[in-house]
Amino acid sequence: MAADEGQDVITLTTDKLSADAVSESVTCPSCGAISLFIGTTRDNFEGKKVIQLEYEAYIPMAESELRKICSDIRTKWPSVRHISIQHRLGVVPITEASVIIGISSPHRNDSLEAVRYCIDTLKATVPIWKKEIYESGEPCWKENKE
Amino acid sequence: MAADEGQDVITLTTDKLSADAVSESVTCPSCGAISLFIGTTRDNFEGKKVIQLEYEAYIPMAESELRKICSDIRTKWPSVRHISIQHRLGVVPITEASVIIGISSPHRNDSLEAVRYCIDTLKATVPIWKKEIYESGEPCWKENKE
Amino acid sequence: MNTEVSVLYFAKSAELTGLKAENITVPSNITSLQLWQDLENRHPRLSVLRDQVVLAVRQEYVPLGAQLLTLRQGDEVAIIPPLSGG
Amino acid sequence: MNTEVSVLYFAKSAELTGLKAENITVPSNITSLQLWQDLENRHPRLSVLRDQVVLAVRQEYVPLGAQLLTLRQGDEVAIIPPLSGG
Repeated sequence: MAADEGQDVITLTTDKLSADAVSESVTCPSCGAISLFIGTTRDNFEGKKVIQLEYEAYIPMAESELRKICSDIRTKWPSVRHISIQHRLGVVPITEASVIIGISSPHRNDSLEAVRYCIDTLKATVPIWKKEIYESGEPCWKENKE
Repeated sequence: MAADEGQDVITLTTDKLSADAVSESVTCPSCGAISLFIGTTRDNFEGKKVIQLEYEAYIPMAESELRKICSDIRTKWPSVRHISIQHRLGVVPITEASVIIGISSPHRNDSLEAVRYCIDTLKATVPIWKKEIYESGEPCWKENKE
Repeated sequence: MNTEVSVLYFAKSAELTGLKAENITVPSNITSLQLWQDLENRHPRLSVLRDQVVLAVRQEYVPLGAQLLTLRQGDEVAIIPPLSGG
Repeated sequence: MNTEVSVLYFAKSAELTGLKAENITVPSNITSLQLWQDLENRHPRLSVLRDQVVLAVRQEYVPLGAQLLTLRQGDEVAIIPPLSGG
Protein backbone atom coordinates (compact mmCIF):
# COMPACT_ATOMS: atom_id res chain seq x y z
CA MET A 1 0.00 0.00 0.00
CA ALA A 2 1.38 3.37 -0.98
CA ALA A 3 1.76 5.73 1.97
CA ASP A 4 -0.52 8.24 0.27
CA GLU A 5 -3.32 5.85 -0.57
CA GLY A 6 -6.49 5.69 1.48
CA GLN A 7 -7.04 2.31 3.07
CA ASP A 8 -10.36 0.53 3.68
CA VAL A 9 -10.19 -2.00 6.51
CA ILE A 10 -13.26 -4.22 6.91
CA THR A 11 -13.33 -6.81 9.68
CA LEU A 12 -16.04 -9.21 10.80
CA THR A 13 -14.79 -11.08 13.82
CA THR A 14 -15.86 -12.96 16.94
CA ASP A 15 -12.98 -11.30 18.84
CA LYS A 16 -13.43 -8.38 21.23
CA LEU A 17 -13.14 -5.02 19.44
CA SER A 18 -10.70 -2.28 20.48
CA ALA A 19 -11.12 1.48 19.98
CA ASP A 20 -7.34 1.95 20.15
CA ALA A 21 -6.75 -0.66 17.45
CA VAL A 22 -9.31 1.00 15.15
CA SER A 23 -7.93 4.47 15.91
CA GLU A 24 -4.37 3.32 15.16
CA SER A 25 -5.43 1.62 11.95
CA VAL A 26 -6.71 4.94 10.55
CA THR A 27 -4.00 7.24 11.92
CA CYS A 28 -1.96 9.09 9.30
CA PRO A 29 0.58 11.92 9.59
CA SER A 30 -1.34 14.31 7.32
CA CYS A 31 -4.66 13.86 9.13
CA GLY A 32 -5.80 16.14 11.93
CA ALA A 33 -9.02 14.30 12.75
CA ILE A 34 -10.19 10.80 13.56
CA SER A 35 -13.88 10.25 14.25
CA LEU A 36 -14.98 7.02 15.88
CA PHE A 37 -18.39 5.54 16.48
CA ILE A 38 -18.75 2.64 18.90
CA GLY A 39 -22.01 0.73 19.07
CA THR A 40 -22.35 -1.06 22.39
CA THR A 41 -24.79 -3.69 23.57
CA ARG A 42 -27.47 -2.44 25.98
CA ASP A 43 -28.74 -4.18 29.09
CA ASN A 44 -32.42 -3.51 28.54
CA PHE A 45 -35.16 -3.36 25.93
CA GLU A 46 -38.58 -1.98 26.82
CA GLY A 47 -37.97 -2.79 30.44
CA LYS A 48 -36.83 -6.36 29.79
CA LYS A 49 -33.37 -7.22 31.09
CA VAL A 50 -31.06 -8.37 28.30
CA ILE A 51 -28.59 -11.00 29.47
CA GLN A 52 -26.88 -11.81 26.19
CA LEU A 53 -26.72 -10.77 22.55
CA GLU A 54 -25.77 -12.73 19.48
CA TYR A 55 -24.91 -11.38 16.06
CA GLU A 56 -25.16 -13.31 12.81
CA ALA A 57 -24.09 -12.15 9.33
CA TYR A 58 -24.34 -13.16 5.72
CA ILE A 59 -20.60 -12.70 5.71
CA PRO A 60 -19.58 -12.38 2.04
CA MET A 61 -22.49 -10.07 1.26
CA ALA A 62 -21.92 -8.05 4.46
CA GLU A 63 -18.32 -7.50 3.38
CA SER A 64 -19.46 -6.51 -0.09
CA GLU A 65 -22.05 -4.03 1.28
CA LEU A 66 -19.42 -2.56 3.63
CA ARG A 67 -17.06 -2.10 0.67
CA LYS A 68 -19.88 -0.25 -1.14
CA ILE A 69 -20.25 2.06 1.88
CA CYS A 70 -16.49 2.79 1.84
CA SER A 71 -16.69 3.57 -1.85
CA ASP A 72 -19.70 5.88 -1.34
CA ILE A 73 -17.85 7.70 1.46
CA ARG A 74 -14.86 8.30 -0.82
CA THR A 75 -17.19 9.79 -3.44
CA LYS A 76 -19.03 12.02 -0.97
CA TRP A 77 -15.99 13.09 1.10
CA PRO A 78 -12.94 12.81 -1.17
CA SER A 79 -10.60 14.12 1.55
CA VAL A 80 -11.30 11.09 3.78
CA ARG A 81 -8.06 9.16 4.21
CA HIS A 82 -8.53 5.82 5.99
CA ILE A 83 -11.75 3.94 6.86
CA SER A 84 -11.92 1.06 9.30
CA ILE A 85 -15.17 -0.80 10.01
CA GLN A 86 -15.16 -3.64 12.51
CA HIS A 87 -18.28 -5.61 13.39
CA ARG A 88 -18.33 -8.29 16.01
CA LEU A 89 -20.24 -11.56 15.44
CA GLY A 90 -21.39 -14.33 17.76
CA VAL A 91 -21.99 -13.68 21.44
CA VAL A 92 -21.31 -10.09 22.57
CA PRO A 93 -21.43 -9.49 26.33
CA ILE A 94 -23.39 -6.48 27.64
CA THR A 95 -21.52 -3.12 27.39
CA GLU A 96 -18.98 -4.50 24.92
CA ALA A 97 -18.73 -3.03 21.43
CA SER A 98 -20.67 -4.69 18.60
CA VAL A 99 -19.34 -2.26 15.99
CA ILE A 100 -16.52 0.27 15.77
CA ILE A 101 -16.10 2.66 12.85
CA GLY A 102 -13.01 4.86 12.53
CA ILE A 103 -12.45 7.44 9.79
CA SER A 104 -9.54 9.85 9.40
CA SER A 105 -9.39 13.08 7.41
CA PRO A 106 -7.19 16.20 7.28
CA HIS A 107 -10.01 18.35 8.74
CA ARG A 108 -12.66 17.29 11.21
CA ASN A 109 -15.81 18.08 9.27
CA ASP A 110 -15.28 15.28 6.75
CA SER A 111 -14.59 12.46 9.18
CA LEU A 112 -17.45 13.57 11.47
CA GLU A 113 -19.95 13.58 8.61
CA ALA A 114 -18.59 10.38 7.10
CA VAL A 115 -18.78 8.39 10.34
CA ARG A 116 -22.41 9.42 10.74
CA TYR A 117 -23.20 8.36 7.18
CA CYS A 118 -21.32 5.10 7.71
CA ILE A 119 -23.22 3.92 10.79
CA ASP A 120 -26.60 5.05 9.38
CA THR A 121 -25.96 3.21 6.11
CA LEU A 122 -24.50 0.14 7.81
CA LYS A 123 -27.66 -0.27 9.87
CA ALA A 124 -29.84 0.12 6.77
CA THR A 125 -27.98 -2.01 4.23
CA VAL A 126 -25.54 -4.54 5.72
CA PRO A 127 -26.95 -8.07 6.23
CA ILE A 128 -26.24 -8.53 9.92
CA TRP A 129 -28.78 -9.57 12.55
CA LYS A 130 -28.93 -9.25 16.31
CA LYS A 131 -30.78 -11.55 18.66
CA GLU A 132 -31.48 -10.45 22.22
CA ILE A 133 -31.82 -13.04 24.94
CA TYR A 134 -33.79 -11.82 27.96
CA GLU A 135 -33.78 -12.81 31.59
CA SER A 136 -37.39 -13.91 31.08
CA GLY A 137 -39.42 -14.37 27.90
CA GLU A 138 -38.63 -15.46 24.37
CA PRO A 139 -35.41 -14.39 22.63
CA CYS A 140 -36.07 -11.79 19.95
CA TRP A 141 -34.49 -10.98 16.58
CA LYS A 142 -34.23 -7.19 16.50
CA GLU A 143 -35.06 -4.78 13.69
CA ASN A 144 -33.31 -1.47 12.98
CA LYS A 145 -36.01 1.17 12.92
CA GLU A 146 -34.37 4.18 11.38
CA MET B 1 -21.42 8.97 42.02
CA ALA B 2 -24.81 7.31 41.63
CA ALA B 3 -24.90 4.68 38.89
CA ASP B 4 -27.64 6.56 37.09
CA GLU B 5 -25.97 9.93 37.14
CA GLY B 6 -24.19 11.31 34.09
CA GLN B 7 -20.52 11.94 34.70
CA ASP B 8 -18.37 14.76 33.25
CA VAL B 9 -14.68 13.87 33.12
CA ILE B 10 -12.34 16.74 32.20
CA THR B 11 -8.62 16.10 31.98
CA LEU B 12 -5.74 18.36 30.98
CA THR B 13 -2.56 16.33 31.01
CA THR B 14 0.94 16.05 29.60
CA ASP B 15 0.48 12.26 29.36
CA LYS B 16 -0.28 10.41 26.14
CA LEU B 17 -4.03 10.10 25.54
CA SER B 18 -5.81 6.78 24.95
CA ALA B 19 -9.01 6.22 22.94
CA ASP B 20 -9.70 3.02 24.90
CA ALA B 21 -9.41 4.84 28.24
CA VAL B 22 -11.82 7.56 27.08
CA SER B 23 -14.21 5.01 25.62
CA GLU B 24 -14.18 2.98 28.84
CA SER B 25 -14.72 6.08 30.96
CA VAL B 26 -18.02 6.81 29.17
CA THR B 27 -19.29 3.23 28.82
CA CYS B 28 -22.56 2.47 30.56
CA PRO B 29 -24.89 -0.54 30.42
CA SER B 30 -27.93 1.44 29.25
CA CYS B 31 -26.08 3.20 26.40
CA GLY B 32 -26.01 1.86 22.86
CA ALA B 33 -23.71 4.49 21.42
CA ILE B 34 -20.34 6.05 22.13
CA SER B 35 -19.06 8.73 19.76
CA LEU B 36 -15.42 9.71 19.89
CA PHE B 37 -13.49 12.51 18.27
CA ILE B 38 -9.70 12.37 18.24
CA GLY B 39 -7.72 15.43 17.17
CA THR B 40 -4.26 14.45 16.02
CA THR B 41 -1.19 16.55 15.27
CA ARG B 42 -0.39 16.92 11.58
CA ASP B 43 3.02 16.76 9.96
CA ASN B 44 2.59 19.72 7.65
CA PHE B 45 1.20 23.22 7.38
CA GLU B 46 1.05 24.98 4.03
CA GLY B 47 3.86 22.78 2.75
CA LYS B 48 6.11 23.37 5.78
CA LYS B 49 7.18 20.24 7.61
CA VAL B 50 6.10 20.33 11.26
CA ILE B 51 8.59 18.58 13.52
CA GLN B 52 7.00 19.28 16.90
CA LEU B 53 3.93 20.80 18.53
CA GLU B 54 3.46 22.35 21.92
CA TYR B 55 0.19 23.10 23.68
CA GLU B 56 -0.26 25.67 26.43
CA ALA B 57 -3.42 26.34 28.46
CA TYR B 58 -4.81 28.82 30.92
CA ILE B 59 -5.61 25.76 32.98
CA PRO B 60 -8.24 26.86 35.54
CA MET B 61 -10.19 28.84 32.94
CA ALA B 62 -9.85 26.03 30.37
CA GLU B 63 -11.36 23.64 32.90
CA SER B 64 -14.14 26.09 33.65
CA GLU B 65 -14.93 26.60 29.93
CA LEU B 66 -14.94 22.82 29.40
CA ARG B 67 -17.39 22.43 32.27
CA LYS B 68 -19.62 25.03 30.58
CA ILE B 69 -19.52 22.96 27.37
CA CYS B 70 -20.56 19.83 29.31
CA SER B 71 -23.41 21.74 30.88
CA ASP B 72 -24.54 23.09 27.47
CA ILE B 73 -24.46 19.56 26.03
CA ARG B 74 -26.69 18.29 28.84
CA THR B 75 -29.19 21.06 28.11
CA LYS B 76 -29.20 20.46 24.36
CA TRP B 77 -29.10 16.63 24.46
CA PRO B 78 -30.64 15.55 27.78
CA SER B 79 -30.27 11.86 26.95
CA VAL B 80 -26.45 12.14 26.89
CA ARG B 81 -25.05 9.99 29.68
CA HIS B 82 -21.28 10.43 30.19
CA ILE B 83 -18.92 13.04 28.73
CA SER B 84 -15.15 12.75 28.79
CA ILE B 85 -12.90 15.49 27.39
CA GLN B 86 -9.14 15.00 27.52
CA HIS B 87 -6.71 17.58 26.15
CA ARG B 88 -2.99 17.03 26.08
CA LEU B 89 -0.59 19.85 26.99
CA GLY B 90 3.15 20.35 26.47
CA VAL B 91 4.98 18.62 23.63
CA VAL B 92 2.79 16.36 21.47
CA PRO B 93 4.66 14.21 18.91
CA ILE B 94 3.33 14.12 15.33
CA THR B 95 0.34 11.74 14.78
CA GLU B 96 -0.40 11.53 18.52
CA ALA B 97 -3.72 12.76 19.87
CA SER B 98 -3.94 16.33 21.19
CA VAL B 99 -7.59 15.95 22.20
CA ILE B 100 -10.03 13.07 22.68
CA ILE B 101 -13.73 13.58 23.32
CA GLY B 102 -16.01 10.67 24.21
CA ILE B 103 -19.76 10.91 24.72
CA SER B 104 -22.23 8.10 25.42
CA SER B 105 -25.99 8.05 24.91
CA PRO B 106 -28.74 5.44 24.65
CA HIS B 107 -29.21 6.17 20.91
CA ARG B 108 -26.57 7.22 18.44
CA ASN B 109 -27.99 10.50 17.18
CA ASP B 110 -27.42 12.33 20.47
CA SER B 111 -23.81 11.34 21.02
CA LEU B 112 -22.94 11.98 17.34
CA GLU B 113 -24.41 15.49 17.44
CA ALA B 114 -23.00 16.25 20.89
CA VAL B 115 -19.45 15.25 19.98
CA ARG B 116 -19.58 17.55 16.97
CA TYR B 117 -20.84 20.42 19.11
CA CYS B 118 -18.19 19.68 21.73
CA ILE B 119 -15.16 19.86 19.43
CA ASP B 120 -16.52 22.91 17.55
CA THR B 121 -17.15 24.76 20.81
CA LEU B 122 -13.89 23.66 22.41
CA LYS B 123 -11.95 25.13 19.50
CA ALA B 124 -13.90 28.40 19.73
CA THR B 125 -14.00 29.00 23.49
CA VAL B 126 -11.41 27.08 25.52
CA PRO B 127 -8.18 29.00 26.29
CA ILE B 128 -5.63 26.58 24.84
CA TRP B 129 -2.92 27.47 22.33
CA LYS B 130 -0.84 25.42 19.91
CA LYS B 131 2.61 26.32 18.66
CA GLU B 132 4.02 24.60 15.61
CA ILE B 133 7.77 24.18 15.25
CA TYR B 134 8.89 23.71 11.66
CA GLU B 135 11.90 22.02 10.11
CA SER B 136 12.87 25.47 8.78
CA GLY B 137 11.51 28.92 9.61
CA GLU B 138 10.08 30.57 12.70
CA PRO B 139 7.80 28.68 15.09
CA CYS B 140 4.20 29.83 14.82
CA TRP B 141 1.31 30.16 17.27
CA LYS B 142 -1.72 28.83 15.44
CA GLU B 143 -5.23 30.24 15.23
CA ASN B 144 -8.46 28.24 14.91
CA LYS B 145 -10.27 29.56 11.86
CA GLU B 146 -13.75 28.19 12.18
CA MET C 1 -36.28 -24.64 -17.88
CA ASN C 2 -35.42 -25.44 -14.29
CA THR C 3 -32.24 -24.77 -12.39
CA GLU C 4 -30.85 -25.70 -8.98
CA VAL C 5 -30.05 -22.83 -6.61
CA SER C 6 -28.73 -22.69 -3.09
CA VAL C 7 -31.05 -20.98 -0.59
CA LEU C 8 -29.51 -19.46 2.55
CA TYR C 9 -31.66 -18.72 5.62
CA PHE C 10 -30.64 -16.11 8.21
CA ALA C 11 -31.88 -15.01 11.62
CA LYS C 12 -35.65 -15.49 12.07
CA SER C 13 -35.97 -17.30 8.72
CA ALA C 14 -33.43 -19.91 9.83
CA GLU C 15 -35.37 -20.43 13.05
CA LEU C 16 -38.68 -20.78 11.20
CA THR C 17 -37.38 -23.33 8.68
CA GLY C 18 -34.94 -25.07 10.99
CA LEU C 19 -32.43 -24.78 8.14
CA LYS C 20 -29.33 -22.71 7.43
CA ALA C 21 -29.29 -23.68 3.75
CA GLU C 22 -30.84 -25.99 1.22
CA ASN C 23 -30.64 -26.65 -2.52
CA ILE C 24 -33.90 -26.35 -4.43
CA THR C 25 -34.88 -26.68 -8.08
CA VAL C 26 -36.96 -23.85 -9.50
CA PRO C 27 -37.72 -22.32 -12.94
CA SER C 28 -34.76 -20.26 -14.21
CA ASN C 29 -37.11 -17.44 -15.06
CA ILE C 30 -39.29 -16.63 -12.12
CA THR C 31 -40.35 -13.44 -10.36
CA SER C 32 -38.98 -12.77 -6.90
CA LEU C 33 -42.51 -13.04 -5.48
CA GLN C 34 -43.05 -16.43 -7.16
CA LEU C 35 -39.75 -17.65 -5.73
CA TRP C 36 -40.81 -16.52 -2.26
CA GLN C 37 -44.17 -18.27 -2.68
CA ASP C 38 -42.33 -21.45 -3.61
CA LEU C 39 -40.30 -21.16 -0.41
CA GLU C 40 -43.45 -20.50 1.63
CA ASN C 41 -45.02 -23.65 0.16
CA ARG C 42 -42.00 -25.64 1.31
CA HIS C 43 -41.90 -23.91 4.73
CA PRO C 44 -45.36 -22.54 5.63
CA ARG C 45 -44.05 -20.96 8.85
CA LEU C 46 -42.08 -18.47 6.68
CA SER C 47 -45.38 -16.70 5.92
CA VAL C 48 -45.04 -14.50 9.03
CA LEU C 49 -42.05 -12.82 7.31
CA ARG C 50 -43.83 -12.10 4.02
CA ASP C 51 -44.36 -8.36 4.62
CA GLN C 52 -40.84 -7.74 5.94
CA VAL C 53 -38.50 -9.92 3.95
CA VAL C 54 -36.35 -9.23 0.91
CA LEU C 55 -34.21 -11.65 -1.07
CA ALA C 56 -30.59 -11.37 -2.05
CA VAL C 57 -29.74 -13.01 -5.36
CA ARG C 58 -26.04 -13.38 -6.06
CA GLN C 59 -25.53 -11.03 -3.07
CA GLU C 60 -27.67 -8.21 -4.44
CA TYR C 61 -30.95 -7.21 -2.79
CA VAL C 62 -34.20 -7.95 -4.64
CA PRO C 63 -37.57 -6.91 -3.14
CA LEU C 64 -40.49 -9.33 -3.43
CA GLY C 65 -42.47 -8.38 -6.51
CA ALA C 66 -42.85 -8.74 -10.23
CA GLN C 67 -39.16 -8.41 -11.05
CA LEU C 68 -38.13 -11.36 -13.23
CA LEU C 69 -35.04 -13.18 -12.02
CA THR C 70 -32.68 -15.06 -14.29
CA LEU C 71 -31.35 -17.83 -12.10
CA ARG C 72 -28.30 -19.86 -13.04
CA GLN C 73 -27.13 -23.20 -11.77
CA GLY C 74 -25.64 -22.87 -8.26
CA ASP C 75 -26.79 -19.28 -7.69
CA GLU C 76 -27.00 -18.15 -4.07
CA VAL C 77 -30.42 -16.88 -2.97
CA ALA C 78 -30.51 -15.51 0.56
CA ILE C 79 -33.56 -14.81 2.72
CA ILE C 80 -33.06 -11.42 4.35
CA PRO C 81 -35.30 -10.65 7.34
CA PRO C 82 -35.23 -7.06 8.70
CA LEU C 83 -31.63 -6.02 9.40
CA SER C 84 -30.36 -5.32 12.90
CA GLY C 85 -26.62 -4.84 12.54
CA GLY C 86 -24.64 -2.06 14.17
CA MET D 1 -8.89 54.48 43.36
CA ASN D 2 -6.18 52.14 42.24
CA THR D 3 -5.90 48.40 42.73
CA GLU D 4 -3.25 45.76 42.14
CA VAL D 5 -4.15 42.98 39.70
CA SER D 6 -2.26 39.98 38.44
CA VAL D 7 -1.78 39.92 34.65
CA LEU D 8 -1.23 36.53 32.97
CA TYR D 9 0.31 36.32 29.51
CA PHE D 10 -0.25 33.33 27.24
CA ALA D 11 1.11 32.08 23.92
CA LYS D 12 2.18 34.93 21.60
CA SER D 13 1.61 37.59 24.30
CA ALA D 14 4.04 35.80 26.65
CA GLU D 15 6.64 35.72 23.87
CA LEU D 16 6.17 39.43 23.09
CA THR D 17 6.45 40.56 26.71
CA GLY D 18 8.96 37.95 27.83
CA LEU D 19 6.69 37.43 30.85
CA LYS D 20 4.28 34.75 32.05
CA ALA D 21 2.78 37.00 34.70
CA GLU D 22 3.22 40.34 36.46
CA ASN D 23 1.42 42.40 39.06
CA ILE D 24 0.39 45.89 38.00
CA THR D 25 -1.48 48.73 39.66
CA VAL D 26 -4.34 50.24 37.66
CA PRO D 27 -7.54 52.21 38.37
CA SER D 28 -10.27 49.96 39.80
CA ASN D 29 -12.74 51.37 37.32
CA ILE D 30 -11.31 51.23 33.85
CA THR D 31 -12.60 50.12 30.47
CA SER D 32 -11.16 46.96 28.97
CA LEU D 33 -9.69 49.02 26.14
CA GLN D 34 -7.99 51.42 28.58
CA LEU D 35 -6.54 48.44 30.45
CA TRP D 36 -5.18 47.04 27.19
CA GLN D 37 -3.68 50.45 26.30
CA ASP D 38 -1.99 50.51 29.70
CA LEU D 39 -0.48 47.08 28.96
CA GLU D 40 0.61 48.22 25.50
CA ASN D 41 2.34 51.23 27.08
CA ARG D 42 4.28 48.88 29.34
CA HIS D 43 5.02 46.43 26.53
CA PRO D 44 4.89 48.20 23.13
CA ARG D 45 5.48 44.94 21.24
CA LEU D 46 1.99 43.81 22.35
CA SER D 47 0.51 46.23 19.80
CA VAL D 48 0.66 43.60 17.03
CA LEU D 49 -2.04 41.68 18.92
CA ARG D 50 -4.42 44.64 19.34
CA ASP D 51 -6.92 43.56 16.66
CA GLN D 52 -6.99 39.91 17.71
CA VAL D 53 -6.80 39.84 21.47
CA VAL D 54 -9.45 39.60 24.17
CA LEU D 55 -9.02 39.74 27.95
CA ALA D 56 -10.26 37.35 30.58
CA VAL D 57 -11.10 39.00 33.90
CA ARG D 58 -11.67 36.59 36.77
CA GLN D 59 -11.73 33.86 34.10
CA GLU D 60 -14.52 35.38 32.03
CA TYR D 61 -13.92 36.72 28.52
CA VAL D 62 -14.10 40.50 27.99
CA PRO D 63 -13.61 41.98 24.51
CA LEU D 64 -11.55 45.18 24.17
CA GLY D 65 -13.98 48.11 24.23
CA ALA D 66 -15.94 50.55 26.31
CA GLN D 67 -17.09 47.98 28.87
CA LEU D 68 -16.26 49.29 32.33
CA LEU D 69 -14.43 46.78 34.53
CA THR D 70 -14.62 46.76 38.30
CA LEU D 71 -11.28 45.41 39.36
CA ARG D 72 -10.60 44.18 42.87
CA GLN D 73 -7.34 43.58 44.66
CA GLY D 74 -5.65 40.41 43.38
CA ASP D 75 -7.98 39.91 40.40
CA GLU D 76 -6.61 37.76 37.60
CA VAL D 77 -6.54 39.44 34.18
CA ALA D 78 -5.42 37.16 31.36
CA ILE D 79 -4.31 38.15 27.88
CA ILE D 80 -6.01 35.81 25.42
CA PRO D 81 -4.53 35.72 21.90
CA PRO D 82 -6.51 33.80 19.23
CA LEU D 83 -7.29 30.28 20.46
CA SER D 84 -5.84 27.18 18.84
CA GLY D 85 -6.85 24.30 21.08
CA GLY D 86 -8.26 21.02 19.87
